[in-house]
Amino acid sequence: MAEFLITTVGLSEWLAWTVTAVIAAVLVLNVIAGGALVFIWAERKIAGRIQDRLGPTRTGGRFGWLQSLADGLKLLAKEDLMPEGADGMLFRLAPYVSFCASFCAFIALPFAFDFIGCRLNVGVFFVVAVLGLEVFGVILAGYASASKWSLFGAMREAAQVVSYEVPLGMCVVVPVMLAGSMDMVTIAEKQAGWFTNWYLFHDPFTFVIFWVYVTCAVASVNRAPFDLAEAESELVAGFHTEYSGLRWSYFFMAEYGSMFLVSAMAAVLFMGGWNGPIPVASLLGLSEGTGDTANYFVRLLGMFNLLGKATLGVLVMMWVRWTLPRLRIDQVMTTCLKYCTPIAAAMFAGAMLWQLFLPGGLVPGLDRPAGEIREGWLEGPGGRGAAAPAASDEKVAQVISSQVNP
Amino acid sequence: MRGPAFLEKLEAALPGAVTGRNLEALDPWIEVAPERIADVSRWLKESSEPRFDALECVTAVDWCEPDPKKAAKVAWQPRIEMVYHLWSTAARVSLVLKATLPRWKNDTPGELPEIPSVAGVWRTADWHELEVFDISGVNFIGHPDQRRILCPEDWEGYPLRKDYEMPLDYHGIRGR
Amino acid sequence: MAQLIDDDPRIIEFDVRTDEMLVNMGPQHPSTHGVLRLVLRTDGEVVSEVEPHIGYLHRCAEKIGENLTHRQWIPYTDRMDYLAAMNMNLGWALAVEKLMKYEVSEKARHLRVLIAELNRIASHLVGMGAYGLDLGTFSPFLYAFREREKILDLFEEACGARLTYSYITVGGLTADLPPGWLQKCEAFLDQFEPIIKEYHALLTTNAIFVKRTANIGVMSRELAIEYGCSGPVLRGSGVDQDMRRDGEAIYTAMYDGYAFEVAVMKDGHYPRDHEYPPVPADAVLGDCWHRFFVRMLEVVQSMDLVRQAIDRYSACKGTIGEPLKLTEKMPAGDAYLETEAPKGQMGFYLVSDGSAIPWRVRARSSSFSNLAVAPELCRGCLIADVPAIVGSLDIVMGEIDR
Amino acid sequence: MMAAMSATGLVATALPLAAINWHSTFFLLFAVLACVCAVAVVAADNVVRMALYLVLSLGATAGLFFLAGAEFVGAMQLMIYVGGTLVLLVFGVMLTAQAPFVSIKTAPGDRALAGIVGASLLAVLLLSAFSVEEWRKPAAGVVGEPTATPIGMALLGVRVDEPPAHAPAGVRSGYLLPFEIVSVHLLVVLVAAAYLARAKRRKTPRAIEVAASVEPPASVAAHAAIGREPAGRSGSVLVGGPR
Amino acid sequence: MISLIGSTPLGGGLFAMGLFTEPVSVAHYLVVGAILFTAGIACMAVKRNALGVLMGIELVLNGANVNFVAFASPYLQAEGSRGLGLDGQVIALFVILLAAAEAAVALAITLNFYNNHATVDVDRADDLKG
Repeated sequence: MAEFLITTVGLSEWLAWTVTAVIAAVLVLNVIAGGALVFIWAERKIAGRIQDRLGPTRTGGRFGWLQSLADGLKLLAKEDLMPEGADGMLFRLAPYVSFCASFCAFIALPFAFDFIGCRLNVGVFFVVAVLGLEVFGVILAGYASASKWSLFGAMREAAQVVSYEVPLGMCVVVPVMLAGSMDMVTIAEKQAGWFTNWYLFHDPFTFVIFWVYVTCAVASVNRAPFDLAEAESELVAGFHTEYSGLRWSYFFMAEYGSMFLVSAMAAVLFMGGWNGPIPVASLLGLSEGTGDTANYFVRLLGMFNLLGKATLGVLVMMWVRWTLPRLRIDQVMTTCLKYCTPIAAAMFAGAMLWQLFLPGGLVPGLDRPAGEIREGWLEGPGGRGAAAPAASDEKVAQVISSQVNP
Repeated sequence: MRGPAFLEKLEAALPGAVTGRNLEALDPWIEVAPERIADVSRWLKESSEPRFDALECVTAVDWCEPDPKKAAKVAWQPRIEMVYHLWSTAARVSLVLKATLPRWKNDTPGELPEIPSVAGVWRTADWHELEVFDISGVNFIGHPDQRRILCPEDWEGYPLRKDYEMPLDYHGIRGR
Repeated sequence: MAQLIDDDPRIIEFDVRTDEMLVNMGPQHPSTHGVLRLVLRTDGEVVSEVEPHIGYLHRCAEKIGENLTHRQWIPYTDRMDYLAAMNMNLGWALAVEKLMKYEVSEKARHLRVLIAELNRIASHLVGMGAYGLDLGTFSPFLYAFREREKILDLFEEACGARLTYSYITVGGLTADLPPGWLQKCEAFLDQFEPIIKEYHALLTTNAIFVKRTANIGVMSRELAIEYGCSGPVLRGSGVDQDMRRDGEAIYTAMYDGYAFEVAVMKDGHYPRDHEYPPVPADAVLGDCWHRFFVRMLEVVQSMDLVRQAIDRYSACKGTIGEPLKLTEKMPAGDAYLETEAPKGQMGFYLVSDGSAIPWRVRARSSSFSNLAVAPELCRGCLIADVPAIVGSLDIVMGEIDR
Repeated sequence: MMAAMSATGLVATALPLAAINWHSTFFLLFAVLACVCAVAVVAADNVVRMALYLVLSLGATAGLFFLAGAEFVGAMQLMIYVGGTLVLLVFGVMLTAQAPFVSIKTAPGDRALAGIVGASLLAVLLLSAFSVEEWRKPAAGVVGEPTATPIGMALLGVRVDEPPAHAPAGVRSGYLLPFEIVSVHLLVVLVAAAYLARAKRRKTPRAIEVAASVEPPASVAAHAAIGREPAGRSGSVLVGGPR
Repeated sequence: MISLIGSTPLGGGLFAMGLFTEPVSVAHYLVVGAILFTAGIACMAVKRNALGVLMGIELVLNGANVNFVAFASPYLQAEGSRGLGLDGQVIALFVILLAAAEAAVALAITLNFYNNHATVDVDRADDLKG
């Protein structure tokens, strides 16, 4: 984008980079903070509609647009309580630990081809790793609250998240294997074109593992029916029983942030990221070489595409939450260890074999070879990670052939 | 086996346990000597025909007139009457047992009258007897864990006694 | 004894040295249905002992009853099981009528059946919805309340109140139905009938719901009788007992000519079970699922009874008659009567010395006995099972503490 | 985050923005965080706080790895070290989290002794850190290629990276053998940890007590076989003749 | 933010030293590694809590890792030097894996010790003393 600003708009270089950075920062911040507000409002409206009522209607004119803002103001005004026996420092720190973990993972999340905070060539790995850190905030909150209910919540969360990281990791590895890269941009670009190119429809194994991923993702962000850590009918409010006001809202933002994040991950890994079900851009003739403005437009389009998919994921999570009862902790663990993990492992092996023996897919014409559409984009403009994957793929092949046939 | 024959069986099995009867009342009842109540209950539950496997209700009725003027006119003696409502799920018939206790043990106000607990016979009697102890003031001998159940642990007096007076003050809360 | 310890699945073995911990569930807790306090002794997630503490809602109703005339006490019965106040009114009114050997008019009798069964539906809807809430699903609760509101609307039109009705009273009812009420009631039943399928889809047959309730808190029929359980809790354990059929003459006479089958599993089948979802494979008679299912069946059963009552009521000519005077004297003596309230057998015991004011009033509440069994059921379960078990007993604290 | 930082830089017009080396700035940030938290681990007495400081220190170190271009190692550090190891540790802490064990105080004498030893060790290490001329030269800032693929290939025994300048010619072995050794090692450790942590099963006294109390009274069993027959209108057993 | 840092005496000093403006060198990383290592050693020496000792070990390994990564990073090398190349990173990787394994075993031992002695105070682990 910086190049676009420099060459087309004609800004000086440092200003162009700064503007790019600001836009990226605003994007990331908006998704997690503004997004949380929107999602909270949406959750209330959706819950309301699902439950045959209206949800918020008055605040901010029609539809209760400003309900979450009003709630936020109320939370700001609320007294910050801390239990007497609490470990003050840890109690205060815990919400921020949770929030930061959820927030940091957004750095590596691509919104469109180069709309990304920091393109890492281990992007997927990074996001999964950082998301796993959220559990620390919860454990600390549970421990520091000096409340038995909170401690129960923290222990459940620890057990649950640590266990679900295993199948989640396996699910994530499948698209990584298919794309041959852990770079999320590369993974998404390899699925460009029609929706038949999505890894979701790559082969039966990926289709199954997508649903395993959905299950594990819902569990790892603690949403119903896996919201054991805050199970309100058992543990009062679980790990955040003792929290109020702004600190409590940080947990909330972290939850919605992670929800969005895992949904966006699902979109990037299995549903083509910013590449739509229909390649609108290439149908319009806006492909590589039609100029920077066109490129920029295509990327904006892609960003909305990804946001749309991720939002859809979040909405599905809400739908599930307002429909299903909660599992019991032993059932949650059983689901993970007895169902998700073996299924994920089997599907992983299956996808691997499929890739080995049927690399072209069952119907060769339907499944266009990856990267054919916008080959040039993989090399992309600037940035030290950007040029690498394609280049190193080539080199790897070269080295292997040289070593295998000396 | 129903009717007077049932009563005869009971008297034959536990001679001397039945001290009175009223078969013409709305709910016909038999009166049992208080100290035999547990034995009678056990027999009714385990050996009688039909068996009374369910205890529905335990009640204590305080017969006492605190107003001395009215007390002179009443025909009955001051006493505590224990009432047990039994039920047979198989035969679907009921039985009412009554037992008469003095209002205070040895007529010393403050000392609770005593009756054997039937919690060992029907487990539901556990809570019902606790309630009677709590609000009517009857001591159940052999009850596994006798404590206040409805009133606070440190409540004084037995509210369903007719001569009960609400305390003036409970932990700084005005009573009357 | 040693054999018992080794074989009992409720004995938990620990790998790590752990300490037991006492946790207070309630009196302020989202799933204790009012102000119930459960003291849990837990080891991690495993509950080894539960001790209910009651009395937070004690309002001395029995003492108050010794100072009011029989009809004046009717509003206090409203506040016992406030979710089924009509049935409470009915229980007391019938107990007094039994003592006075009074018989209400035919029309009043059918109206009583109509109202009481309608309130049974309302009560079971709350029990069902709140049970979903206990298991962490919110929507069925609101679906249940939506329908209950319609019943409350009907009640409001009939007697002016939405919760504490005091409608059924000694000697009849306070007022006859307003014109057009029956049509509204029938319209409600017609639109309510298909909704029950929705409840079955959301709860009864939901895989997670079944996982959470089947084989949890299993109560044998012997245990249920031993603890004096009643109502759906007793029938959920397979005991075929319903006071509407098995009770005393004065109560069962009310249902004379009504056709209904007691909702209990006989020989592995519920009555008309082809119309309902099948019993899940892992459900055991006497577990939470069966208690819940019996309630669902009774909703349908009550709808049937309401329909029958509407027919009979509208066939009756004349008025429902006047209730007794407030100061009508009762004969000396005592009377005990149990009626089948939605939560179980509600017994009223009444001792009279010949005046209009009872000498002693005793309310034997079903929830009181039903809750007493909770410690037995919760032994060795997980924390999450405690709300599931207590919720399946469907208790109302107003009735327990009185 | 990086982007956000540069955004704040926009308003900082007082300094020549161009002069700032962002890489060094972030290095400083993470380095200070890592060191301060490491020292805090030593200083803290409460074991939960120690765990928290350790998390922060390890996390900041992961940041340093990212800055050094070792993205894969950094992500690995986050995932395994911070995520895995410390959750394990927190489990340990929680299992033993009773008042007497959470903070076992260190004697002040020990602390002073450790301080002296530590300071001298630090002095030696720092001295050696600055001893080699080549290490002190500012980095040339050559952007290396991403290392995830080469590492992956190397673990499979195929080296695709350039050999180091001073490496003997012809030595281009991969890490297949160490990789296998580590895998087997991890497996052994997994089994061993499971075995060690699995103490002899014991029943709590409470459980035995509970077991004793759940024995049903004899009377209950006796009633298992009550026959059922439909009865008519019920009433008192004392009314009516024998049936 | 930078201006704020620059205006404080410390920040100004750091600025003067070129910490904000000069590229970092391997030595910078070595200093961090040294501090982590020392802190770890001190932690192992000082703590009586077995879990504290475990944390010390983690710190020591981590300090070593920083050095490996620094020597391996092409980015940090001065003009003309190539450092360890991939070797450093791979060794760091192995260290991380082994540290995880070691933590699991050590934790298991600690738990076992706790089960038998009801304490995690390592000073009380003297069963082998003659």
